[in-house]
Amino acid sequence: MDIALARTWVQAIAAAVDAQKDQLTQLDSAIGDADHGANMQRGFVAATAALAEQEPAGPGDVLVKTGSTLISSVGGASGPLYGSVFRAIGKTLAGAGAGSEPAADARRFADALSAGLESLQRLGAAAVGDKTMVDAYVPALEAFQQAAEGAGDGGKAGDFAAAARAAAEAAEEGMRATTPLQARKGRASYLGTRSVGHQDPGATSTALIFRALADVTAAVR
Amino acid sequence: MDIALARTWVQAIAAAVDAQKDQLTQLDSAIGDADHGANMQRGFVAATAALAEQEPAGPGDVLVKTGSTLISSVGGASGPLYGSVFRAIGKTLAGAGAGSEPAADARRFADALSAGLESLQRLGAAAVGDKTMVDAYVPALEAFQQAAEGAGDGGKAGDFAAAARAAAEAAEEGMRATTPLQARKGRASYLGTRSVGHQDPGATSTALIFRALADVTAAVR
Amino acid sequence: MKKLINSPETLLEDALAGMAAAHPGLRVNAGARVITRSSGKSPGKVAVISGGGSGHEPLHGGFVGLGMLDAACPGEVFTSPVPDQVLAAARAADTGAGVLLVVKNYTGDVLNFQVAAELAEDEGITVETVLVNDDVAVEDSTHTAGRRGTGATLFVEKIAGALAEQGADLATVAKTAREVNSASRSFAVALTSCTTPAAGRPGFELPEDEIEVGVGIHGEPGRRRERIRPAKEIVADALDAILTDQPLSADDETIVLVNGLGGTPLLELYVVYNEVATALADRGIRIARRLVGNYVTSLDMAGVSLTLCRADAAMLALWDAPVDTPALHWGG
Amino acid sequence: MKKLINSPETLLEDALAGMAAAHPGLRVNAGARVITRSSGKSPGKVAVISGGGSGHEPLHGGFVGLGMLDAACPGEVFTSPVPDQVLAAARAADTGAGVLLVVKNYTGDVLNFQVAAELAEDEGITVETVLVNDDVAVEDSTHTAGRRGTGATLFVEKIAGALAEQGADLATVAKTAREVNSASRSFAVALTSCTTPAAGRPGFELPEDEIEVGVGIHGEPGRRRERIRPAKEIVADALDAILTDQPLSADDETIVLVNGLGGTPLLELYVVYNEVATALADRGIRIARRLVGNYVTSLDMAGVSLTLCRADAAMLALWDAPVDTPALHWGG
Ligand SMILES: Nc1ncnc2c1ncn2[C@@H]1O[C@H](COP(=O)(O)OP(=O)(O)O)[C@@H](O)[C@H]1O
Ligand SMILES: Nc1ncnc2c1ncn2[C@@H]1O[C@H](COP(=O)(O)OP(=O)(O)O)[C@@H](O)[C@H]1O
Ligand SMILES: [Mg+2]
Ligand SMILES: [Mg+2]
Ligand SMILES: [Mg+2]
Ligand SMILES: [Mg+2]
Repeated sequence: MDIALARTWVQAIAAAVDAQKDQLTQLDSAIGDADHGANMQRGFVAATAALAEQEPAGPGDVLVKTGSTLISSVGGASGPLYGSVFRAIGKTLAGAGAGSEPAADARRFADALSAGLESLQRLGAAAVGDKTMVDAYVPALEAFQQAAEGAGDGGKAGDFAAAARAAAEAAEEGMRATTPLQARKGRASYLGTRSVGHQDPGATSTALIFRALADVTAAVR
Repeated sequence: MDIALARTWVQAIAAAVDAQKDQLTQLDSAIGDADHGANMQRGFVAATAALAEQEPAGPGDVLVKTGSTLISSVGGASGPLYGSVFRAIGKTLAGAGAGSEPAADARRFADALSAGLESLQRLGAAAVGDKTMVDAYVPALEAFQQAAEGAGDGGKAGDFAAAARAAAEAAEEGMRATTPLQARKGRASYLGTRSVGHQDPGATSTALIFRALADVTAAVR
Repeated sequence: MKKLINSPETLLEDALAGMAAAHPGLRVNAGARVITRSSGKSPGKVAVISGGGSGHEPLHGGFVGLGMLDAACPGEVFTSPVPDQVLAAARAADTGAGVLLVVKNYTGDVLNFQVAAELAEDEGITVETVLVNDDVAVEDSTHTAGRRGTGATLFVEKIAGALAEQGADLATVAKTAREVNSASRSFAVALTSCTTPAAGRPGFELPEDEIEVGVGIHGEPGRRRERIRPAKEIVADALDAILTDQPLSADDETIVLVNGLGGTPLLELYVVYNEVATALADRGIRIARRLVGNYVTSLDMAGVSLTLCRADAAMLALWDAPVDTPALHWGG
Repeated sequence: MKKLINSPETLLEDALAGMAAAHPGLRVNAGARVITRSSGKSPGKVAVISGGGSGHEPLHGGFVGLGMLDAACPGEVFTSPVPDQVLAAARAADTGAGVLLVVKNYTGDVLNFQVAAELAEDEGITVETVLVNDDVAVEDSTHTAGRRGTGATLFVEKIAGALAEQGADLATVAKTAREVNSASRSFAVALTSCTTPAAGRPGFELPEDEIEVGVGIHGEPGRRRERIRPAKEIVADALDAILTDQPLSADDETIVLVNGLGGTPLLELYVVYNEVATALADRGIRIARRLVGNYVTSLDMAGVSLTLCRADAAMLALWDAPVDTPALHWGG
């Protein structure tokens, strides 16, 4: 991942959020407080604006800046959570693709995603099965790691686009798998058993973030 | 009209109001404040209760008591208006049917109804065409007077039941005729032209009062 | 219909019991349906009394207390009190200095208070009546019932109440009350109707994108129906209606009430107030004092009324005078 | 969706401008979205700060003023403020004596205030945080997000605010704030959902004869759906839920909040308070103080929340201490 790809990724997320804002809000309306679409929209509009202003040194910079902007513009649960995820990803990529350093390959990006999850769980303390963004993130990360190691599908090791595609599919599966779950974290947990039968908005936006990664890396190839 | 008839009349009004309470309220809901049914109900429940308590000296007493009770239990526009109508009717009948005095005949009752109108208009200042109870009352009074004089239908002068029947029919016609009118008095006047097309609740309860009179006098005959 | 009540029949009784329990400063005579100050009468003080149908809370009971009303007599929902109630309130509040009846201009209120005033006079209580008729949405004509009384009632009660508290005599209090009414104009819009417990359903149904313009405070439809527009435009039209009826000049100082009709969030009332403040500033009209909140409501109706009072220095001083009631409290 | 707004995007900005114009006692920093007292800082005083999503007005901005909050930071509707905002509030209010952050227990609020607290500490501002979690409708377990913060927030802000005003140090103010939270329990029912401007339609649809039981203040559905029943029965169940969680004895004195969720007429809140007062009297529990009104709302939601705080003499004295804010005003 180089600067251009990092930028394009954030822009692609922004576009996807813009297109699916209402769906995210309606999902949040069923088991939350009906602001997830607006929150994501506000955050990624701010993030793209912030990126347009500065000249980042590398993809790490782009993503750290994105994370910081999310933290300072979103509010809600998703703001600090996604904010720290992007900051952790960006920090792990620090140096890569900057100056004469080579861009981050799939393995390095897998480590970055892994640092993102650590940060997400450190803050939110959610595990798989709690019906949160973690339910989409964890399978996406695993699929990405596997593909990056060349273990999946017999594909060639380190194919970034293939890894991103596998991650997007896994994230979407994880997202759909939240529907039958009873929430144990976030607002949906207040509904008790009534949270069952609804897809989690945060898992949905996580899937959208991984799908955007797959899209932009596919376009690069 | 004697004591028994006066009592039966009030009870018949109470029964009719009870049956048509919701209709009166819905009419008032369209062009007023949705309380006419409740107001009439409260007033006539109180009036029958008050009559059950005292031993009135004659029909005049019964109707004065009814009027006073309406005033002190209804509130709203209809309370003082109907209250003073019944008080005026009762006062005009004073003495009639009490002790050895003969019961009021149709002519005397026509005078009483006329006093009722005077009182209604003195307080409310509404004329025919203003879309109020006056629109039902005036034709009813005229029909009653005409019948009492024997001028109507070639019927025999002084037939109380026939006069009451004619009055009820005229009241109902007057009531229906309020529909196309634009209100100039009462709450409906606030709607301007939008009051057109709705039947006036007060004209409706006035028609009901005259219909009750026709019913109880018909039963007596 | 869904309401937090036990039954439509017991609503008023239950609510009065709740008011009594909630406000130690109020004394509620449940039988007579009269609310007075629990501090009792102040010898020689003119009594300011108001009442009307219930469903407009905190009006009127919430305005009983030092510096405002001496007594309130709440009728059934949207039904004026009966004369006996008003008379009981006059008896409970009169100190011998006379009573001012603050009456909103509705046929029912006018008639019932008029009967009560005659009964009170018969008992030797001196009575003055001020009719509040501030709503410019209603055409004022000698052939009609005239304008409705709405938000200006609060201004009349506050300012007349303060004057009475200072020891003014009945004629003076009544005169000022009438001046406040004459100086005040209101206009309201509704986003929904309201549901009276007796009717059990809304007075009118509005499509998802329409509002009623020029409504009163009894759930009746307004003068016309319009599409919903930005708050700025709704406010501009309401102010036009008010200022056309009573032009104000740049030297005038005003008291402004942005009043929620019961079902509108405070957040939206602040948006409305912001537009009012901006629009008046543009016209060079000064807002000397203001209130933003739910004061003269119409049960659960969503909507807002604007009231402007052109206030002279004396009125402003009386507005600022201490008030200590459940719904208004400042100074002192 | 019909709302008296200009656009969902400008709602907060417009409302803050309206608050600033409406309340001379408040200073509103529109850029930073921070509300402080216009009287400025009191040297050496611990600052009490709160914030959270908007849509709960008068909470929190309406509680800024003498004897209560020093600053409030309102987020977007139902969205916690961002850390920058909280930090700006801390900077604006800190006198060097430290700040108490009053945070309602929602993941978003907790995380954003936590980040802000770290940033503030980095700047040398001493920070204590009290998490309000009073809603017994939510099961409290170590595996979940825990109980929601609702009506008790008002109690914490009032009592901690009074203590800070008297000059207590940060540790003492924080300790008392936590005690008030521990002593408080809430339960709410909704008759309708609410509509956020961003969503444009109600969070849930209720049939004409059903209510949501155990709701929060963000338009989310409750724990279960029931048929509407008389107020007496609804109150009995809510009190059962509260008193099962925190049994009270006959010696206990309580502060009671009967809080409208935004779309419920005051008349109904009095009916509810009457049932609460009667039911507690039957159990021998004394109501020492009470508030009835719309204080912690959920936009236009119709419904009510009950909050009981078991209050000792010290808490009652702090409750009675003077307060001068847009939404609460008494004493001094
Ligand atoms: N503790 C947590 N850990 C991980 N994700 C969480 C946690 N709490 C909430 N979330 C996610 O946040 C999403 C809601 O985000 P959003 O609606 O923007 O914030 P809020 O709940 O504050 O309104 C949920 O759908 C869920 O996926
Ligand atoms: N000035 C008036 N003269 C005669 N009848 C009137 C007048 N004003 C109102 N009414 C009658 O009263 C009826 C309404 O009565 P009601 O609903 O009980 O009182 P309110 O209007 O005070 O709620 C109207 O339908 C109308 O017929
Ligand atoms: Mg949300
Ligand atoms: Mg009526
Ligand atoms: Mg009425
Ligand atoms: Mg939120």
